[in-house]
Amino acid sequence: MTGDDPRYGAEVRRRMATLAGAGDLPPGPGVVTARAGDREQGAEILLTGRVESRRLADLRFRAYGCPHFLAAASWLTGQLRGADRAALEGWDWRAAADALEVPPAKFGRLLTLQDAVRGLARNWPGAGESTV
Amino acid sequence: MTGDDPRYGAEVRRRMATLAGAGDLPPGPGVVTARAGDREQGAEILLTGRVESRRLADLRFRAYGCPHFLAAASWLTGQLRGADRAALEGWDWRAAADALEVPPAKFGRLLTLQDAVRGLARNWPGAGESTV
Amino acid sequence: MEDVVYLDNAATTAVDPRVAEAMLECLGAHGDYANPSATSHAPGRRARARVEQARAEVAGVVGARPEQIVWTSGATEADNLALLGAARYHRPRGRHVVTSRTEHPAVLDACRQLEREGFEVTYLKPAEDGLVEAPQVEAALRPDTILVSLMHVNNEIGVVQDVGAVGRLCRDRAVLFHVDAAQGAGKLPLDVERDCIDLLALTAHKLHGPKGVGALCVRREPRLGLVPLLHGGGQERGLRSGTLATHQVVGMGAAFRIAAASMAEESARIAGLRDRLWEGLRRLPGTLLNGHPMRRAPGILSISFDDVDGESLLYELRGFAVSSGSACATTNAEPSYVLRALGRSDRLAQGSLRLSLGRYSTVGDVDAAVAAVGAAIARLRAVAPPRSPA
Amino acid sequence: MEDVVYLDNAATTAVDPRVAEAMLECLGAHGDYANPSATSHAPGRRARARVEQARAEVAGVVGARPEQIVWTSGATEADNLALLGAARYHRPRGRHVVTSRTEHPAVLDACRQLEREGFEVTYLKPAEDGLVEAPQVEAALRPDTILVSLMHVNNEIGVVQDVGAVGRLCRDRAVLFHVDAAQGAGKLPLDVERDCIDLLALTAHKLHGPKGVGALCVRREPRLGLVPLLHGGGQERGLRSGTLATHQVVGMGAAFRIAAASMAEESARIAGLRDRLWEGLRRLPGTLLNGHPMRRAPGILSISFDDVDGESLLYELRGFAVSSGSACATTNAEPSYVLRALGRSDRLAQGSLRLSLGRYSTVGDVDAAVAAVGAAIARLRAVAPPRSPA
Ligand SMILES: Cc1ncc(COP(=O)(O)O)c(C=O)c1O
Ligand SMILES: Cc1ncc(COP(=O)(O)O)c(C=O)c1O
Repeated sequence: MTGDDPRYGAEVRRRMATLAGAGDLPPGPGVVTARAGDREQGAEILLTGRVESRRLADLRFRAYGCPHFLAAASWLTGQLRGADRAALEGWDWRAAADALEVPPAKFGRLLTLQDAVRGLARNWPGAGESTV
Repeated sequence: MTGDDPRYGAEVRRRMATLAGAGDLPPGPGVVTARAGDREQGAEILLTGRVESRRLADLRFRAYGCPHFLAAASWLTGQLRGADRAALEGWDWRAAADALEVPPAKFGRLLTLQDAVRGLARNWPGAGESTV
Repeated sequence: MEDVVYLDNAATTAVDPRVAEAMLECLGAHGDYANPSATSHAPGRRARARVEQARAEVAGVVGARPEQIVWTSGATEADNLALLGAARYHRPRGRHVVTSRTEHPAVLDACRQLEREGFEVTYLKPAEDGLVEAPQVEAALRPDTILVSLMHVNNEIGVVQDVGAVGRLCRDRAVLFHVDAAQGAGKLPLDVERDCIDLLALTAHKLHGPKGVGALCVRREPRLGLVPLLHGGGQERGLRSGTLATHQVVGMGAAFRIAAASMAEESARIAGLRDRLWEGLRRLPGTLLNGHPMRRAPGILSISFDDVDGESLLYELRGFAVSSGSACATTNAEPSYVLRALGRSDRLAQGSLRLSLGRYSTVGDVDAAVAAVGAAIARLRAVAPPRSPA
Repeated sequence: MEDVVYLDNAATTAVDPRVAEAMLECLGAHGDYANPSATSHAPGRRARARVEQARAEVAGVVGARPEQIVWTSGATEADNLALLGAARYHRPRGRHVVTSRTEHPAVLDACRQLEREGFEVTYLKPAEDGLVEAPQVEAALRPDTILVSLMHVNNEIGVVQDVGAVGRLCRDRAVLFHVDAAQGAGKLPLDVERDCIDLLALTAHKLHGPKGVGALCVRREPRLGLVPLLHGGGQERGLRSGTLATHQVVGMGAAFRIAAASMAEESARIAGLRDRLWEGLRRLPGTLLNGHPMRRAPGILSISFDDVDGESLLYELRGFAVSSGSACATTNAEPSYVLRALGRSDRLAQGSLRLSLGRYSTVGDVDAAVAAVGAAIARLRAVAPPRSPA
């Protein structure tokens, strides 16, 4: 019954089952957030990460949107754990499109995801200082 | 199966079952014939009667046409047995129309029947002489 | 389908076993499968008798005489035959047609075709409750108006138009009146005489009859001229050529007969289920009923949920067969034009759900749906970002 | 129907039990009854999958791709969609259409409608054997000819036209070619690619499928423009709106699949029965075969009897379901226009019989028919007046 909907691939169904990574982290040292999208346009995301030793030790999402978008956000939290700021800056939505078999009509929503990821990099703790 | 055809009433079906009166009589004294109609037009009839004591002692038909026409011819042979010449001259197709529940579209064929009956009267033995 | 709770009876319904049985009697080699036009032999006459019995059954439900019924392949064809057929025939009298924005695509797209043919169509905007009232129709009439088309029960939101009032108005003004009764006939009382309906589109499959058969009920006195859509064998008094599908027509007859016999009772039961559904759902925050709260058909409930993505909501409800709009529109992702016409925002329209009940719907189905919708909405809202940036 | 021998398979056929079973699976509450357009839920997707499987089954039988199949309510609608749809669309290119005098009324009456719309139609007269050959079509083509319509198997006399030859001619001349294959598809090989057929009308009920469903097979490459007859939900790529009748479409798919699998075998068996029938009947004096003696479909035999009234002959044969002409014409008493076009006199046409065989016809049926026709003719001739006045 649930497995026959050709619109949603296996990864979307797996992700939607638990929405692993949903939620947020209490504010505190090393905690960084980024927001992107617009609910009125159909997709909005809030990412919250905790940076330890210049890497994402934890990442959570909250999202509004279609199953592909929610699933991609969930998938992302697993993918980016351990990533450093440069990885976030270079993150590309195409990886999510492939992993989640997102139809082209919805690529725009993945750009919203990418905006949020790059927003995390921008808001990276100490990003204002030059800490190379 | 055969009784459900609304186009043919009970009397038509009864008559068609046996076609009582079909055939003709060997030529001989008192035998009179009349023919009417045209096969190309869809109805043709040949009546043969034997006159005894100025009455039709026997009457047979041969006919080509639809079931209503054949049945009416058969019915006629029963009706006119015992009739005198005057009865034949005054015979009216409407009697057959009623008895056989003939649809109006086929009234023309009954006129053919009437022609034949009146033909019998015309050809009545000794009709040339005035034998009143 | 045991694994899915079916709540999409406005899209189509399961065929009643009694209907299926009557249909089966017209299929196999020992049934009445002959061509009902072949009345020169006994099997053909038996098929014809069945067709005529079905005609009387359907006519009876809408207060018509059997000879007013023209069999079609469904309400889409009946609507097209009514609109295109009547407008093309009566074109010399005028080229103006009046309808509403919330009609079914079978009416709206036929009207667009009429526009391509040089007609002018006024599309009335219903009030926020989905209703189009007679004075609004009256205001739209012009000297060259030849036809008004208004649906009986709306397929998306279930509101019931006062077709009798509009019918009487049209009769007074000598304007033809067509009613699309695909969703309402057999469920609510309808009478072509009393309601002054000249043309009435019917379908079997919303009433536990088969898909692919319907009828147009056509006024006969005085005779109403129509240009046919299909030309050929001259069946249905020349108005609709094509071999009559005995089993389909017989199925429609049985469905209408059964529906009429139990109409009051069944409507009350289904309206009770619908009310239970609404009572359960209205408690959820941000829930809005679409359409007039009272003037509604028993089986259809349309709700908009604020702040929930419609596609994700449907995904969460995948154990239920429900619709986010008219069945005919589910393949495109456009927000429902019906809900938009009622003034709902795109996002509200997109986050809307139609749950529609039928003969086989149960209290258990309703309670399961209330629970599932509640859980889905709670889950989706819980995962959404807070409204004001944290 | 045990009491009547059914020999009217050209009018319609009994549904094969395997077909009925497949249909039943789409009707009841535990079947795939959902709306195939409701693909947002699982039951709808199951119905859609069934529809698409049927599409592939039907397409396969005529050498087409599934996406070429547009479901309709039968061949009457398919013929109308082909002729009216193509002619209206391609009107700017020309207004001349070519067809034959012995086409089915679905084609002829659609052509008359085109004439009312300003088209000019050439009705070719077939030879005495019922055939229209390619050179005759070629001679009728004009620079403004946009469409040729020729039937595959004639429904009254069973002759088979060489549609491939005409198709290749039309393709060469860039004229659209429509074939009404209601009587031949699934019984004789037909291939839209090989035979250069742009539009092909099909129906299920001549092939032991259900009445009320058919298809138009439409060339897609290059895309062939058509103006739809029915406007609405936009089903069938906008070419044919209306809720798809899953059980009907599935029945047609099954009927075509079954027919294709046994085509050679079944055609041979049925042709054998037909030959046995003809061998039995030709011995009767004054018996004439209608149509070409070799180029014929397996199941149809049309005979004229000299000097026998057709209505009385049918009456005598009331234990048999046979036809004196096309099923669509049995309600009127006019002599068959097809037989008239072949040069038969009114009286011969009127005294003609069509006996048509199908999957369930037996040697016993044939022998009973031979005996009964012989007896009927003998009886009627015996009672007729002698030819020359006695
Ligand atoms: C109001 C209304 N009109 C017309 C139709 C079309 O009817 P059908 O599915 O019989 O073509 C439908 C349903 O699809 C409907 O709900
Ligand atoms: C040659 C031919 N074309 C068209 C039709 C019409 O098909 P349908 O009965 O499916 O409308 C028929 C049969 O009635 C036919 O024999």
